[in-house]
Amino acid sequence: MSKTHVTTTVNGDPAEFLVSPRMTLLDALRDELGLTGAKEGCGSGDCGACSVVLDGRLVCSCLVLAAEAEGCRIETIEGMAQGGQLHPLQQKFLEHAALQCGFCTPGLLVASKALLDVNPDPTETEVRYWLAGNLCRCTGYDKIIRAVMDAAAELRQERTAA
Amino acid sequence: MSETLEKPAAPASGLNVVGTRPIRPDGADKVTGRAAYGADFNMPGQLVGKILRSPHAHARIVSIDTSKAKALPGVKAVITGADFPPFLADELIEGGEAASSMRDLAWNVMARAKVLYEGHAVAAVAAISNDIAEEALSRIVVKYETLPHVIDVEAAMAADAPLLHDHIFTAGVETKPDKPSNIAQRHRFARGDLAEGFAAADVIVEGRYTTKATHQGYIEPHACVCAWGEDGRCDVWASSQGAFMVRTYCAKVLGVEISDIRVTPAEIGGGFGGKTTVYLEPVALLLSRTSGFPVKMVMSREEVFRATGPTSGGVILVKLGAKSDGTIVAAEVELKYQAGAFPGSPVGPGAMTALACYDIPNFLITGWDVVTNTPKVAAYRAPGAPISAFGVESAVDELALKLGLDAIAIREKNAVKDGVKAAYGPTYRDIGYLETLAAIKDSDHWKTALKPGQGRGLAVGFWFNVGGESTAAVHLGEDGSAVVVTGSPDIGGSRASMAMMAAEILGLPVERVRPMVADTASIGYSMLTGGSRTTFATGMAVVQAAEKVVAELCARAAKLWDVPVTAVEWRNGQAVCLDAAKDAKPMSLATLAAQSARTGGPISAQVALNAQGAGPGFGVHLCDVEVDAETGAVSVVRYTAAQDVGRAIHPSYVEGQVQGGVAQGVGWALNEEYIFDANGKMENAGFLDYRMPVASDLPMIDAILVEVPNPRHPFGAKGVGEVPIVPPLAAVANAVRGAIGVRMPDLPLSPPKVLAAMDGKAG
Amino acid sequence: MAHVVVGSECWPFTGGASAFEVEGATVREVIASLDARFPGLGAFVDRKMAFAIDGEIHQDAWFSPVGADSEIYLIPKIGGG
Amino acid sequence: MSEVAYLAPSSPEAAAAALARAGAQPLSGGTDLLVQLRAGRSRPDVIVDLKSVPGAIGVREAAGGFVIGAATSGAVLGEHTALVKAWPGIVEGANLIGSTQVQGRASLGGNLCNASPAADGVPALVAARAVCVIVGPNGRREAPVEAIATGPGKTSLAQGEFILEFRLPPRPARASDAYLRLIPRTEMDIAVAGAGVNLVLDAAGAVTEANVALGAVAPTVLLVADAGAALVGGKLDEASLAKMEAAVRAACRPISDKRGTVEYRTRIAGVLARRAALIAYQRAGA
Repeated sequence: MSKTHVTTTVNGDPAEFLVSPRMTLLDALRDELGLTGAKEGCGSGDCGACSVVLDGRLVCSCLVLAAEAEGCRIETIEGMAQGGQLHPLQQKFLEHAALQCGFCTPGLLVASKALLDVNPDPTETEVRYWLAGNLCRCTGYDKIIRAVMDAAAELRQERTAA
Repeated sequence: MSETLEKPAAPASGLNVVGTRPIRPDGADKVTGRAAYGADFNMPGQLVGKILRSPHAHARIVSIDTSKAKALPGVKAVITGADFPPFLADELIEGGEAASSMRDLAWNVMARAKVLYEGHAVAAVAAISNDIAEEALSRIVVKYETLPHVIDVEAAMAADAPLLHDHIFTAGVETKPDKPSNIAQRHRFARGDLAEGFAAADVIVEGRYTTKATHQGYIEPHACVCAWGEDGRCDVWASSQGAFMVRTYCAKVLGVEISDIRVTPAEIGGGFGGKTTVYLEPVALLLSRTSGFPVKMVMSREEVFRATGPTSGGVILVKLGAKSDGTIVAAEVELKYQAGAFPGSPVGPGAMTALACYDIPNFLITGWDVVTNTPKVAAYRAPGAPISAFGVESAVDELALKLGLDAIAIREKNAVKDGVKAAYGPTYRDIGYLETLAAIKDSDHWKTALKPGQGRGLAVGFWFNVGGESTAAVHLGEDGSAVVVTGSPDIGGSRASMAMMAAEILGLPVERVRPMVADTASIGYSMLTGGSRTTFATGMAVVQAAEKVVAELCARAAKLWDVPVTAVEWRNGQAVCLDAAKDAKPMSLATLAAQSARTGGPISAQVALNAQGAGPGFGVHLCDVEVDAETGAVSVVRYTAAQDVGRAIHPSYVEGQVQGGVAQGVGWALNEEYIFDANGKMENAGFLDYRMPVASDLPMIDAILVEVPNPRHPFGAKGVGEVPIVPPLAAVANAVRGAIGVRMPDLPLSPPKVLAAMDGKAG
Repeated sequence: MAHVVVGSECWPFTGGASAFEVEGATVREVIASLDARFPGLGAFVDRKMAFAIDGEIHQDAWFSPVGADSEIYLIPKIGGG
Repeated sequence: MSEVAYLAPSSPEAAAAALARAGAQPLSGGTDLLVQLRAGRSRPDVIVDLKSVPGAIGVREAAGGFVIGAATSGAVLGEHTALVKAWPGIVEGANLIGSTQVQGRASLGGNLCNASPAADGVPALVAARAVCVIVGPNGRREAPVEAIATGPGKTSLAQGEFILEFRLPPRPARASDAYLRLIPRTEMDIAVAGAGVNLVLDAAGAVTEANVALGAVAPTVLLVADAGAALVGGKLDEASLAKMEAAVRAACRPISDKRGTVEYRTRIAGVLARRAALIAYQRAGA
């Protein structure tokens, strides 16, 4: 099968790979680049476990062709912690016990970060609707929502402090 | 060995670790994407395995032609049921959900003469790529002779129903039937005189309630990588609730030695009971043996819905008789549960739990286990209990309305307590049901009035909780840190509780204890993680192993001080010399560990046990809903769940279990259901139309932890994971009854049904 | 003598009888007594049933002690999610 | 196995030429196409990504009206303040397609050409009387939005044709629109029924122009003239609303399926149209 050469930036570093035209970005990340933090829960864009940020937009990587990523900036869960330091969202997820099995967690973290990047002071309702595309079957969402609100508050403080 | 710890529960005071909320030891891996789940592992040279599934709900397999698939370049193996060892006689094996039928398991993994549900596996291929594997599947020619199918449980019980199996004769009836039937078994639990009881009743309510089949809905699809060595030694990497269960089942299905299979547990992305059996592993192993390469298999979400889980759809008939003061004097409950393609619905536990919260002198509970042309049901959180509780708790709500009693009063009046004989037999000990009712009565939620247009519902639930076989090892490092090894996959944070219990006994900070879940060759046998047994039973093994380590530490200190071991005591991580004559400074665990080589060698201990005496759990749930009068859309606006948890080892994860169970129950009540077309094909095999609750569907869920310690656990723990899914179905339905003034007996309470019910009332 | 109560699962062996007195100081001995009284019941109980001895459930536990006048309910083994 | 090719043409002509090839399938946001590819419901030989075609992405104002690139994602539409102010109904329709993640990709052009009767993005576009600019091998043509879908999964586009952009009419001072749909959950579902209402008012607040379009109650999105007419001249008094609701229900020709029954869809369409009309009226500054 004819393969396409794709050049991207993943978590700030250049990344190239060969893909077949039908291959999704999710499969390219997992199988070609070995970045297995993004998960496949459904393959139809209904669970959000494969969430990544593509050129600044939150997307389901299972609904993007790898070939479409040519020249794009891709951010995945693997790039969230910086220099051995967990991102405040990751830290709050741990403190609030906002995960049980943890399978949906990378997608929820990527989606939550995308929310706080555009809306640093979301209401509970705004958080719930923004995250409606990220299914979690373990937690009932309660602790996840609290963790995101708490992380948002901490990030606001950091900003004002800075 | 089998033992029951009779020591009293440790007092809440004097505990340094248990009851606190440390960060879970596996947390960093899970928030950074490093944690490796079933599909995140690869072996060099692995092939892609795929399964061909039946398009028919019920059909005879006339022939399977795999030649065109085998001829396709890149295809390394093609197998069918004929390639598996045959099962002439049935055989029961332990290891999973109590005893399972070997033959049924094997036939579910790969169909033999007949396909029994849409999605039933009929053949499998292994190829060098996903595309080639899919192409190969499309080249397998299966000739079917379709047969009439049956999905509705009552239709399947009818005398003229299409028969799934000709070897099933209804068990549990006085005389063995002479004709085969879809009714695999009848369960009965009875006490007193039913006729007398109803005769003495001032008020009688009767109802017929139904629930639909629902799926566990774990977000991680089943996945495994299997390698069959030329020497017959096999390696399995799989996501499951029990690596030893996978080992036993694979060995039996494939007819090999248990010790030839090593199963390494991957991180598991949710199970809820649905990963207490095998689907892919034996197939992947056989493909590996046939091809000579490792084989990786990952289910699609559609396959997960069509071929795994779900739990039963059921019919619940309830008749209750009570005195005018609310005392229930008679109860008759009949349960009809879909088992799916093979016997084994959870109607047994459904029947045993149905009246477990009530002290009723006269009752008869009958349960029917019925095979249907749907996927073989798998355990789902408190298997069977939510279904019977939906009927009984709706009926109790009706009774309360008739008698003008409030939802708590009628339950208090009939509540079971210590010394009362449970409807399923045993006499209760150390239960916290009344305390849990009191906690709700005392809650801000119960005391807050409803807004106009809202309805409030209350329901209660019960689960036995179980113990069982577990092995745990505790090893000290020479620097005084510790490793805790168990064979119990961590599906909800149990590594945290294991580390905490060990740290409590050893007197170490929890950060210095690293908990691991070992593969089947590296730790002794442990039953699967399920039935809310792990913190109780495996926790008991961890505690006893830690106590052995402490005993050894004291012995080493005694040697060093040259005193009898009886003169040494362990206090807060230090050996203390009781012999005043010796002016001996206490020795820390670290000091003793550092000297272990010179004092007798490494310090470590392993305990294998079969824990008995798990404490039963009770939950009381309170739910407020709003109903859109023009569309019938129901929204849950407030929810509070109280539960007796014995003692919460890590309160945050106990709350999480409660909140997660509530969310699953609310989904079951409002939107989740298997929808089949006229041909018995599932119409909504995906997360789009199988509607699990999303974040915006739910309010915060208040969890109230009631702690009535279980004296048979060193820290008083009771299982917590099952109970929370039992009350929500009825709690939501009772709330909708309150909001619209009409009883809705058929789940799910989807908008069209609710609107129709409101019309019925208006008209 | 321990007081044993069985449910419908065991009726095919007991011919419908559901309560009787049996000898035995351990679960294993009780199983033996049951089998002696109703041939086949022992193996069935051992495989399928749990022992609720004076209110405490014992599964696959041959050596759990049984008191002189313990009350034993045989209930289906319990699994869970 | 069939060889598949992926093309990302950079001019309308090149795109039309690529789409003219046998087995060519246009790709916009891809949120429907990738699901169909995976399920094997679509087996194209050539996937033609339209997002590189100039004009396919973005929102601009021309001749007093807005022009929306057909491949523009819902997220981009939602961030366009002027568009949201003038056409809140069109934007809320587009923003109801799937999750936040799907919003990052899904487009009105894809939503329309996927030709689902339940497409959330379409009713408000129809009620807006939006016009599609279609590019094909024989050049450009224009067509009203409601002329594109001819039935579930079917469109009137010829081989090689694709929608480049949508043109919206100029917006008078007191005018607005709204779109509502009903789903069993609060998010992530396909509409059981949907209604888009677009109103223009005079200085006194009386309706001078009204368009009502319905989703998921017929093989294609319906523009219900009688329903619109029922609202013209009045100020959404109960009588005109009741008349509009009746006209809506009379126009419904739904099916019963796993997502809803004929009776339920018909009834809900009326409820939604009434609610949407009231919202649009409010927004128009009545």
